[in-house]
This record gives sequence, C-alpha cells and structure tokens, in this order.
Amino acid sequence: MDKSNDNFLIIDNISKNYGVVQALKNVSFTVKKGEVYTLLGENGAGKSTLVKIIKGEETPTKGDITLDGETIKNYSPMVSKAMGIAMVHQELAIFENMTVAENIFPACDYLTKTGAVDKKRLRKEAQDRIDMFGMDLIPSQKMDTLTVAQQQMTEILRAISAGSKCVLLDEPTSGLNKDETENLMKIIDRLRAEGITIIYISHRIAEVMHISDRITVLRDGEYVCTFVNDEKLKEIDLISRMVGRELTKSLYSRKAYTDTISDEVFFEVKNMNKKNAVYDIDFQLRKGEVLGFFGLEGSGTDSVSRMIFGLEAMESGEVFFKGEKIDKVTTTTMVDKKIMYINNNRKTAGLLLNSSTLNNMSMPVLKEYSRGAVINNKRLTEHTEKYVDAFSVVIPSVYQKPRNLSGGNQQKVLLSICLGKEPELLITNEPTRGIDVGAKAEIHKFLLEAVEKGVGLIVFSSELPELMSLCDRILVMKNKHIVGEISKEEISEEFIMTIAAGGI
Amino acid sequence: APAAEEAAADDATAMKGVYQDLDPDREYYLVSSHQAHPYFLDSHIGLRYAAEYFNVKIIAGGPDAWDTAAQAQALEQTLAKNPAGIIIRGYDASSVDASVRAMEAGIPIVCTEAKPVEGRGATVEGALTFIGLDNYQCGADTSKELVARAGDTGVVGVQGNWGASNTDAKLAGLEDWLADNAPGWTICGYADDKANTADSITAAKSLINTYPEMTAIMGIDSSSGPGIAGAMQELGIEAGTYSVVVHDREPATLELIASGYIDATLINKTAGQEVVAILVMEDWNNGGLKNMPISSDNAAAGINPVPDNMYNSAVVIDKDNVMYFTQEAMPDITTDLYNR
Amino acid sequence: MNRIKAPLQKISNKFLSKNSFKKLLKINGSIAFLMCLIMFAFLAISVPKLFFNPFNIQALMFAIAPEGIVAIGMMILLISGVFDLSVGSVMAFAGLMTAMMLVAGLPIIVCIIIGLLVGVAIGFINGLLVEMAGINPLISTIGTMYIFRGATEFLMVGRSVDYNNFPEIFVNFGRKGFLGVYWMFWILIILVVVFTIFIVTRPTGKRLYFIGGNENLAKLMGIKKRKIRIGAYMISGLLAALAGILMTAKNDAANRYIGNVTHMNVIIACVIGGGSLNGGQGSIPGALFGIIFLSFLQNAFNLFDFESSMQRIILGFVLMAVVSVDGFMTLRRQKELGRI
Amino acid sequence: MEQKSISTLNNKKKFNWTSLTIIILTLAVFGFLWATSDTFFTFANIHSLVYDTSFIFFGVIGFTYLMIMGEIDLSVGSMFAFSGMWLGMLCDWGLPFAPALIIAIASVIGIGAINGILVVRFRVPSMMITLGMMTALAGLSNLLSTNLYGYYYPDAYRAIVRPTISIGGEEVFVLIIIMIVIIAVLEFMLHKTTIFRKMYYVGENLDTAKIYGIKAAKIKFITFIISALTAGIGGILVGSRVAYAAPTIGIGYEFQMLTAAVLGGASLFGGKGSILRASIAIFFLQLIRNGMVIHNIDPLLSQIIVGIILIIAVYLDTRVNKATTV
Ligand SMILES: Nc1ncnc2c1ncn2[C@@H]1O[C@H](COP(=O)(O)OP(=O)(O)OP(=O)(O)O)[C@@H](O)[C@H]1O
Ligand SMILES: Nc1ncnc2c1ncn2[C@@H]1O[C@H](COP(=O)(O)OP(=O)(O)OP(=O)(O)O)[C@@H](O)[C@H]1O
Ligand SMILES: [Mg+2]
Ligand SMILES: [Mg+2]
Repeated sequence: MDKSNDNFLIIDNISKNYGVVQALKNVSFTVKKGEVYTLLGENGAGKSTLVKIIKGEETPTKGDITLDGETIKNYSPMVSKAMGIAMVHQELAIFENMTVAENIFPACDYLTKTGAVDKKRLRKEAQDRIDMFGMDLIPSQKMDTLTVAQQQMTEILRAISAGSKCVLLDEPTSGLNKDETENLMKIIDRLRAEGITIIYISHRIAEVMHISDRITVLRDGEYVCTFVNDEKLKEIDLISRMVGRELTKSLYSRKAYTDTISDEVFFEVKNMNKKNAVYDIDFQLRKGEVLGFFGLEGSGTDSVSRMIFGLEAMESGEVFFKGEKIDKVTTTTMVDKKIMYINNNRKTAGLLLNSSTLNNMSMPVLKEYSRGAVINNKRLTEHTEKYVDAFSVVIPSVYQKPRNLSGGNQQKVLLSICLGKEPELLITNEPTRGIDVGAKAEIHKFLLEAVEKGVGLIVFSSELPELMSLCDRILVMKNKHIVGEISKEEISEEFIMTIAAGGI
Repeated sequence: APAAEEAAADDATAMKGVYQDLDPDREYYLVSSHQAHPYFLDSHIGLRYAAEYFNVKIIAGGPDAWDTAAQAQALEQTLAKNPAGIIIRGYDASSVDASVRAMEAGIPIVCTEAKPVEGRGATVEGALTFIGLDNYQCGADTSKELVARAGDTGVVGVQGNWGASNTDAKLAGLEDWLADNAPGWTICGYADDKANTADSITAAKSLINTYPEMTAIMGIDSSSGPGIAGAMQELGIEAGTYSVVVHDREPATLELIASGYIDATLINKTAGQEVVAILVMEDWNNGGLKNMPISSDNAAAGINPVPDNMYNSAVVIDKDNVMYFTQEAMPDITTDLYNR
Repeated sequence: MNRIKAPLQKISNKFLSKNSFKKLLKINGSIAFLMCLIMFAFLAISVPKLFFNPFNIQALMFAIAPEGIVAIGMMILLISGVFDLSVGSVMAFAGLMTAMMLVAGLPIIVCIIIGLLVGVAIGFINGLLVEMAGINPLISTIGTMYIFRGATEFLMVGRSVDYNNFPEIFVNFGRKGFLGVYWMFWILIILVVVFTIFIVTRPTGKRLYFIGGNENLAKLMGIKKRKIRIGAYMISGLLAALAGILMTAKNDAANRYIGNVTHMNVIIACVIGGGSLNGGQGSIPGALFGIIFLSFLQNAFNLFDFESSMQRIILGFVLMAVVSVDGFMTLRRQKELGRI
Repeated sequence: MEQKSISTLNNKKKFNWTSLTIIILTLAVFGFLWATSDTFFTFANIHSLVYDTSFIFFGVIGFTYLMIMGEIDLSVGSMFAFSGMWLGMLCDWGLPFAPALIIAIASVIGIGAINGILVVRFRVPSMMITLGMMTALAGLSNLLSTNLYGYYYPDAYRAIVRPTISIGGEEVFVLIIIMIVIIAVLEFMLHKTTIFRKMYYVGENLDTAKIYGIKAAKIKFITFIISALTAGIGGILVGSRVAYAAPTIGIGYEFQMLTAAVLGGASLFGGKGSILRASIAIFFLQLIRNGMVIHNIDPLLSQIIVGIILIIAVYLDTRVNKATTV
C-alpha cells in the first residue's frame, strides 16, 4: 500500500445549498494520494452531492477544493477530467446505442494521424482493459444486448481507463452480484496498488469495511467523523455514527412466527415457463408465511417476480390465489385481488416523480375513493395523510412531488402506495434497494407489521441479511430455475451462497 | 338542358371525321398538381371532349395535393414515355426546365391555366403557347361587374387565398380598375380565406362584422363564394344585402347564384383551354402550325411560330344564365380515351 | 480470476452468427437499401424502356438530389436526438434571398454565399431555441417554419419585381451537369461521401451518437452537447439553403412554394432509412436510400399512371408498415434477450 | 427521527400561475381589440368567433388528451377532411342519413383503433405512425372528394350545425352551447373522474401506472380512438357547415391544434394539458385572425405572428415552470 504523505484532495469548508435545502454544511476533510476513502451516510446525507462537487458537476455554494496542491477556480467536469478525475454515477450512466468499446472511451481518445477515430486501437484498448479485469465482454458488442450488471461493469471500466489519477465510485455495487462485487474489490485493490486515489460510496457496510483505508461518516450534510479502517473498527460503530444513535440488531430480525403458519396454501405457482427467462417454476406460499427468493444476477428471480404479478407474460404456467386459479395474470387482475408489487427501481417505475404524493397515493385506490366515476378528493387527501403519517415520511405537504424527496423517503412513499391498498399479498422486489440502514430497518418493521396483520409477503432480494431477517423460507434460484429451498432453521449465509453459486 | 347536351354530343361526333384517320396511338398527357381540386372538373370535361373529338388517348397525371415539386417530377418522368404532347400547369417555375428539355426533344408542350411568370406580355419558356385566363384583366372585369351591378358608390371588402400567384394578379387588376374608374368605391378591408371553405366563412364573417359600412364583397378564390354566402346565412343576413361578386364555378357557388346570395361569378373557359391545347399540339404534330410562314424555316430561325399567349376573357354567370352551367346541365361525355 | 457469466449475451451472439441475413438487416439503413433494390429490380424488369430512358434517369436525379441534400442534415439532427420541420421554409427563404441579390445585380458567388448564410443563420436560431431556450424541437421548428414561410410569402407576394431571369451561369448550376450527371447530383454525392466520412470517422461525428443516445451523460462526459447540436442545426440550415438555391437555379425563378412538403418527405425518408425520433441511430447512406426509395416509388406511380390519390394512400401505409416492423423487430430482440 | 405531523405543515396546494398564460394572453388581445375598434365587441362578431372556434374545438379535445398521454396524433387534420366526406359518400350511395352517420363514426373509430393498436403493440413513436395515417387519409379524402364533385350533401346532413336557440333576444348557435357544456363537463371530468385521472398517470409514467393495476395500454388505445373520434366529429360538423366535399378542409389543422394545445399548457412529454385552456387557445388564434382584419394587417403576416407567439409563449412557460418546480 502506498502510504505517501502528500494530500491528493483537500475539501475545505464546503457548503452546498439547493434553495432552502442545505445538502452540505461546512464539510472539511483530506484525502491522501493512493488511498481508498469511503463516504458513508444515510440517504440524503450529502454523499452524492459531495462527489459531484469533487467532479465539478455541481458548484459549491461556499468553500474550496484543493487538488494536487492547487486550489481550483472555475471548476467544471472538463477541468476535473483534465486533472485525471473520473466518476461512476449512482445511476447507471451508459450509452445504450453504442458499443462496449465506445462506452469505455466516449472521448474517442485514440485518433489516427489524419484525425479520424482509430477504431481498431479503441477496440484493442478496450479488449485489454476487459482482459485485465477478467471480464467477459466483447468490445464490439452493442450495450443494449448486455445485462444490467455487464452494463455497470462497462461503466466502471470507463472510469478506470480514462488515464485517471482519482476515481469516484458512487454506489458502484448496487447492481452487482457477489462475484461481480468481489471482482470489483480486486480491481480497486489493484488501482490502489498503482497509486490511484479512490473515493468510494456504498451502503453495504461489509463491503466498505473490506475495502476502505479510511471511512468518513456524513450525517444530514455535516461531517461527523473519520475512522481508520483497522481491526478495532466495528460495524456497529459505523452504523451508530451514521444514524446518530445506537442500533441494536433486534430491529433487523423477525421473530420466529413459524407456529402461526397454517397449512393453508395462500398463493401458488405451478409449472411456470418462459423461453430464455425461467423454467419449471413451482412454489407455494402458506398463510402467515414470509417467502424469500434469492438468486444471483441473471438467475431469473427478477423475471419470476415480474411474471407472477403479470408485468411480463408467461408462456405457460398457472397461478392460484386463495385456492382459486387466476385465469389471466395481468397487473390489473392482481391489483383487483389486492395483490401489490413493490418494484425494484422506483425511478423508472413505481413512482410518478413529477406528480404530487397525493396523486401517487391515489393510483391503486381511485376506485375505493370515488363514487361511480367521480373522485372524492377530500377523502383521498385524508387517506394520503394517514399513510404518510403512519410511515413517517418526511414531507412538507401531500402536494410535494417525490422527485424532491430523498431516496429513503421515496421508498417509504412507494410502500405507502402499496399498503394503502390494504393488500392481502405483497410481492416486493428489492424492497430496500440503495437506502440507508435506518430507513431499511424502518421499512422492514413496516413490512413485518403488515405480515402480522395477515398480509402475505414474498420478498425478492439480493441482500442475504434482509432475506434472513424477514423470511421463514427461502427459495434459491440458479440458471433460471429453483435449485433449492431453505427453511428458517437452516438459513445461513454460507449455505445459501453454496446453493446459489453452484457448490452442490 | 338536355337540348344543349345533345347539341354538344352531336358536335363532337360530327367533327370527328377530320381526325379519325390519324395514327390511333397518339397519347397526350395533362400533368398537374392539385388534381383533387374541384376546379379540375371542368378540365376533365374538356379533355374527355377532346379525346373523343381528336380520337387521341389522354392521361391525367401528377400529385393530387398541392405539391409543385412533385408536379415537375411527374412531368420529367412523363417525358420518358415519349408522348405526343403534354399540357402543363404553370403554377410556378418548377416545371419550366423540364418543358424546355421536352420541346428540345420534339415533344410539344402547352401551358394552360396559370403562368409561371404573371404579366400580360410574359411568354412561357418551354411551351408553344399559354392558354388561359388573363388574371389581371379578370380582376379588372370583376370590379367592372361590381360597379355595373351595385352602382357608382359603395364600400367593398375583398377576400381571397393570399399567397397564390393568380390571386395576386387578380387583386392588382381589381384594385387598379377601381382606383381608375370608380372613385365612388373604397376597399374597406381584406381577409384571407386560405383556399378552404371553412376558413372562407370565417374570413367573410370577419369582414362583415368589422365593417358595418360595407355594401359589397368580392371573393377571388374558388372557395370565396360558398364562404361569403355561408357567412351571410350563419349571421342571418338576407340574400341581396351585399352585392357579391366572386370567381369560379364550384357547384355550391352556382346554387348560391340561383338562390340570390351571389350576384355573379366570373369564370375561366377552363374546358375550352384544354381542348384548344390539344388542338394546338395535334396541329403542331401534323405540321400545320409548325410550318406557318413566319419565316422561311421556323426551326432554323429559332422562332416559335405559334401565338405566345391565348387569353380567355372571363365569362360572367349570373341568375339569368346559371342554368346552363350547372353540373346536371353539362353534357355527360363518356370515353375510354381519357383516364378520368 | 473470476469470469463474469453472461449467458444471455452468449445466446444473442449465437443467434447473430447463425443468421448472417439477419445480421445484415441490423446494419443501419439496410432495410431502406433492400427496399431500394426491390423497387429498382421491379422497375428495371417491368418497364425497362421507360425506366432507363434518359429523361427518366434525369428526372430521378432531379427528384433525389435536393431532398437528398436536405435529408443529410435531417439525419444528422435525428442522430443527435432532435429534428427540424423548418427545412422546407429555409429552402424557400434562402432561395428567395439569393434571387433577390441576383436581381439586385450582385456577383453570383456573393449571392449564393448570402443564401447559404441565411440558411446557417436560421439553423442557428433553431439551435438557440432548442438548446438555449429549451423549447422542444417540434414546437420551435414549427415556429420557425411558420415564420420563414410567412416571410417568404410576404416578401414575394404583391411586389412588382419578379425574381427571375438570372445570369446563365447561375441557371446552369441548377440545370446542367458534368459527365451526364447534374451538378446538384454531384453535390449530393460529394456531400454524402463527406458527411459519411465525417460521421463515421471524426470524433465530432461520433459525438452526435453519444448525444442522441444519452444527452445528459454526454454532457457529463465533457461532450459539448449544446455546441454540437447548434452546429447540427446550422448544418441542416446550410444544406436546406443549398437545396433551395439549387432549386431556385433550376427554376430560374424564386418560388414561394419550394419545400412546402419537403420536411415531411425528408423525415419519412430518414425514418425509412434507419433514423429514429428517439435519437442515437441512423446513417447518412440510410438517409440517401430512404430518399431513393421514395423517389423510386413515386417513379413507379408516374410510369404506371397510377391514380394520384392512391399514391398517398400507399405511401402512408408503407410508412406505417416500416415503423411497425422496426418496432416489432426491436420488441422481438428484447424478448429474445428476456428483457421484457 | 423526529416526525412532524403532516397536518401542521403547509398543505395548501400551490396555485400554478403558468396555467394562466393563455388566459392572460387572450384577455390582453381581447382588451386591445375592444379598445381599438368599435366593431369588435358586438354580439355578432363575438358570436362568430366563438362559433368558428367550436369546429376545431372538437378536434382539439382528443388531440389534447393524447398529448396528456404523452402521444401525438398528426392525422387529425386529414381526419377532419375524411370523416365529413366519407359521410357524404355514404349518403351519395343512397344510405339514409342515420345509418350513414353510424357507419361513418364507426369507420372513424376503426381508424383511431389502427393508430392505437400500432402504437401500443409495437411501442413505436406515435408521431411516425400518425404521420403515415395522415398521408393515407389525405389520399383517401382526395379520392372521395373527386368522386363527390358537384354533390351537395343531403338536408339531414346539412342541418346538423344550423339550429339556433334564442338567448336574451339573440339567436345563438346550439353548437356553441354544446361546446360550452362539453368543456364544462370535460374540465370537471378531467379533475374529478377516475378515467381522466388515470390518463394523467399513464401520461406521466406508463410503467408506474401499470404496476398499480391501471390498464395503461388500454387507456392509451382508447385515447387514440377518442382522438380520431373527436376529430371525426369535428370533420362531420365542418362537412355539415360547408355542405359539399371540399378537399382543402383540414389542411394544416394538425399544426393549429398542436399550437393550441401547447399554448393551452400541454407538454409533448405528457402528463399536462387542459381542454379548457386549449379551447381558449383556439379562440385566441381566432382573435388574432380577426384582429388582422380589423386593423388591416397584411394577411401574409399572420403566419409570422403565430410562429412568434408560439415560440414566445412556450419559452415563457418553460422559464416560469423551471422557476417554480424546484
Ligand atoms: N438537485 C437538487 N436539488 C435540491 N436538493 C438537492 C439536490 N440534490 C441534492 N439535494 C439535497 O441534498 C441532500 C443530499 O443529497 P445527496 O444526493 O448528496 O445524498 P446522498 O448522501 O448521496 O444520498 P443517497 O444515499 O440517497 O444517494 C438531499 O437530501 C437533498 O435534499
Ligand atoms: N430537483 C430536486 N429537488 C430537490 N431535491 C432533489 C432534487 N433532485 C435530487 N434531489 C435530492 O437529491 C437526493 C439524492 O437524489 P438521488 O436521486 O441521488 O437519490 P436516490 O438515488 O433516490 O437515493 P438512493 O441513494 O437511496 O438510491 C435526494 O435526497 C433528493 O431529495
Ligand atoms: Mg447518493
Ligand atoms: Mg442518492
């Protein structure tokens, strides 16, 4: 590890205001050359804002940035690019219409003598990068033919191949599975060995503790403290500094309700198939039970969740709810039967980002709150306020748009919409994706409260701790079908991973 | 009316003999934009008559909508069929180049209806002759007709499809004549009827509502007549309140003359211009017109012996003669020789 | 080292290599190319005499060249994710400007440059409206379409000057050629080659695709999105002006009707040629093949004396079919990947 | 986390000033014309302007709905021409008026269904599909108009738009009353009824609406039918008014409606729009034309004026919106 003492980056008293919102308040710290420096904090803590400022995409309201000993005026993405700073954005940022090679080198870095883009060279350089990091990509392949994980890896390759001195990674692993994450960790190790500075953001604490040299915690836009990542550092320290209070593990895990599970089959899928997506899917959810689905990226869990809710068509298969066969599985029939779905990406589908929260909450319950076709807006507002209160969504008014809420609050709105329908069955796909531990715990609490009231719950998740704390039974998928079933007693991280990653 | 029909049919068959012996494969074309416009009704009648009369095949081609570039394209591609002659419409200059090449290749062209360059003296480049209405004169005649019907003083509003070249010339003639010959008349306002009956009603209503002192309306587009009358009907104004003089012979216009909303309409001899165009080209092909003794050798001298312009004067239709112009009254010529 | 598993990708790769025909179809613009080939074969076999007639070949060159030139600019815009409905108005307005300067007696080259600069300026205005004022391209270019069509009519109609009878050199620029190919067609060929090379090899050309694919990301990657889009609008304006000037030269007259349907034709052609309103795809040869296909279709209509209204009915359905087939293929590929 | 109770917070719905843009513009032009002309503010003139508005109004209903859905229908102009002439053709073939009307309406619905199914099924841009339909319908209309040369529509057909009723001593066209009732009903429905609320949802984010059981594809499909239907009704009314087949009817209406819908606050990205304001925008365009006649402004300038107003209005709208949404 390169432990040279010169500081690569000095953040000096940076503040950032968005209108009345103060995203960052007088944040100062120093990043050394060649270290992996992690920013940790709840949703809305200001991490993304901070790295955007470092990249020059946002201008701080106040404060200075000193890079490589030089205090920068007139900062911009162009300046930071020239200084060798590259960034992986929190949201997938790729050009779907271009090839892998072009996505790795969007600046068309290699030109022939005549000034033309040197395609051969681009491909070769891209292939070199790909090989260097042991990935299975083809430079000439179009991006829209790749899986999300492959797209994310391509984006990471772009950041580290720009001749960078410093790479900013904002939640790069949110779309990656375990293998891919490990691979990324190796890449980061290697970059560190080359003396490249890494600023890293992730909500996955284990990962953070594995890779970081130092960890800075931000809370509500303020600098809290910096930990040196050594043996003494405990997960619970980080978490408590993030949320500002002690957090016990009990909040996380579900009590054993196994005795309350009846033999009655509540929801059942028989022999569901779809070409290139999944095959032979059979499972039952019993009354009072929480069923989990686990699978690595590409294993087909996402498709199963969407197909049983009618978001994708199945080629064959039958779905039974409370003993009755559902003739046509479409989202409309499912919602009519009070089956709700929490989508894994609230931005592309799940929330109307530009409509009021009131409108969002109204979506599934319009019928309930209207006489004939006429909507009763007053009762709808009451309904919205009730749920917003119950789920402690921090929001100035029901007319606020979700676009202006933080990730955790957006997720709570999403949950409110679904629970507002008073569902009998809730299918959740990554119910706590990319939100901080505090919000995560709250959402788990709400979900389990719903289960206690008799709501059926199926959880699709890529986070094992989440599944382990919520579920009575976990089905593991691999290669597009179900390969194993694990009961509450047998659940252990190692066991699940062996099945999912192909040990058995 | 039936009598007129019989007479026309008789004439056609009676004269046929002269042209029956000629090569039966002669093919003439009418290439024009805006084929779907009702205005073409008269052209079709004329061309049916001409096809029978001259025993020639006639084909109409070109775009149905307003697209002069497509007209030029259709003309150029028609040349590939080496026709005996082509009637073109000179709505604008886009067909001139192709006409020039056609004439150079020995395909006679006659331009009817509109000239690419307005103005009385202007000749049409690349055509034997122009046959059609003298728009400027027609405008003047419109004013003359108005004064004849409505007296020496009055206030008149004018509407038309502003932006079309023939409207331009008509308006100029109309204004000039009034200024020179009718000091008692003033033009109070102008409205755009966009060559469209619905918009024409709106335009006429604007004129009527805005200028209470107005006593007459002139409409110089084919949609003007139905538009003005439609406006009067919608506003509950009785027929005859305004002196209305318009152009063209849309069936609706003729009906409105009969019912008194419109005093008179001035029309082109549209069917005639097409018949004469075929006549000119037939005779050109037979050598008659080609060799008229203007010079010892017209081709060598590089001159066009045919008159440069053959102007129609406008025909006035009013209550007294409208029954001879209605669609039912017109001869029903059927022929296999014309494709419309 | 762990290899990242990519089962789906492997499936799609197998699928690709097995079907080289399908692979061919994936090359942008190849559908338009195939459609051109089919039309060509059809015409060449069914009416060889008419199709290969020099008049017809000339007509095709005249039909393809101006719209082809405009289509290059439109395709560049489509690739970068925007479009321009004002191209037709630019053609008319720039042509009129050049004509006015010629009539005023300025040197030809100056007149042409002024006309081209007018096009560039309007393109610049469009670019500013879209990129700086943030007005959607549909709205902003409809606005400029209205404005410059209106300005053309305003400047031409009712003026006593006729903008025609230009110097012979200028007219020959529109009517004559070299080696049997018209100047405007040479210009088209050169422009297609130049812009294809530009798009395929130059970094700026590539950047158009980045911008069209994901404009926000392109901005973050340091691509000067605004500059490039404004530049693209200026090129589109320039090319439209060039086409307008060429048409003006060919007509030997300024013409207010030039380009009144060009914007629609050109967008249709570009979409047939592989462009997309969503941006990020398309190619210059694709645009050319789109125009050639439409010209062949029109040619077939004209050579077979097709009923003119039927032409548009067929054209409309062809467009709907092409767009639907494209959508269907995209959907199927997504399904095969298990994405939906 | 300390949770503020929602009811103590400011939960007054913020008034959206941009929705007034077109109303203010219209009032300004109206006031200007009133002040500068004696003949403008007369019953006859205002009645005429409103009556003229009522025809294209029908087209703009469906057009605006589609824009709310984030789609566009360029075939509305051709549809205006087609529906009227198709009904005329059916009458000319000797059908009694009532069945002819039913067939004409059914055909129009069928055309909307074709647009809808292609867009929904193949997920292609509606602009291109409806551009194709616009071209095809224009060809069809011309075919019809050629066949209807010289044919005068039967009395039953002509009679549709002619009835008037007496209000305060003045004869008012029933069509105007119908228009006002429809606007009121639609504006109410737009804010208060489930189906129209769902349209906004689908317009803003189709995938989201789907997750909550809203039949997004079906609603979109129906909206295409509504668009064709309202344009078709408008065309039949214009046919009734004009009383014979005129092939130039409807040319350029798609752009007029787009101008009106956008001036009325609709966005090309969907999720926004109002029938009331779009109707006011049509009235506004009528005012402009009327003003040009009143002040004897060269009619050739009208395109330039409309173009400039369109750009300025949309520019202001984007500016003001940007300032208020953050
Ligand atoms: N464009 C913006 N406009 C207004 N406020 C903003 C904007 N961007 C960020 N904020 C505010 O700044 C705060 C910090 O946001 P930031 O994105 O930095 O959080 P974060 O720590 O990255 O959260 P997450 O874990 O959700 O990614 C937010 O709570 C928000 O209120
Ligand atoms: N236009 C805006 N106005 C106000 N706040 C904004 C705006 N845009 C973004 N923000 C704030 O920026 C913060 C981060 O936004 P971002 O979209 O990165 O969050 P997220 O990705 O939803 O959260 P997470 O990181 O949990 O996935 C949010 O807290 C949000 O409140
Ligand atoms: Mg963030
Ligand atoms: Mg965030």
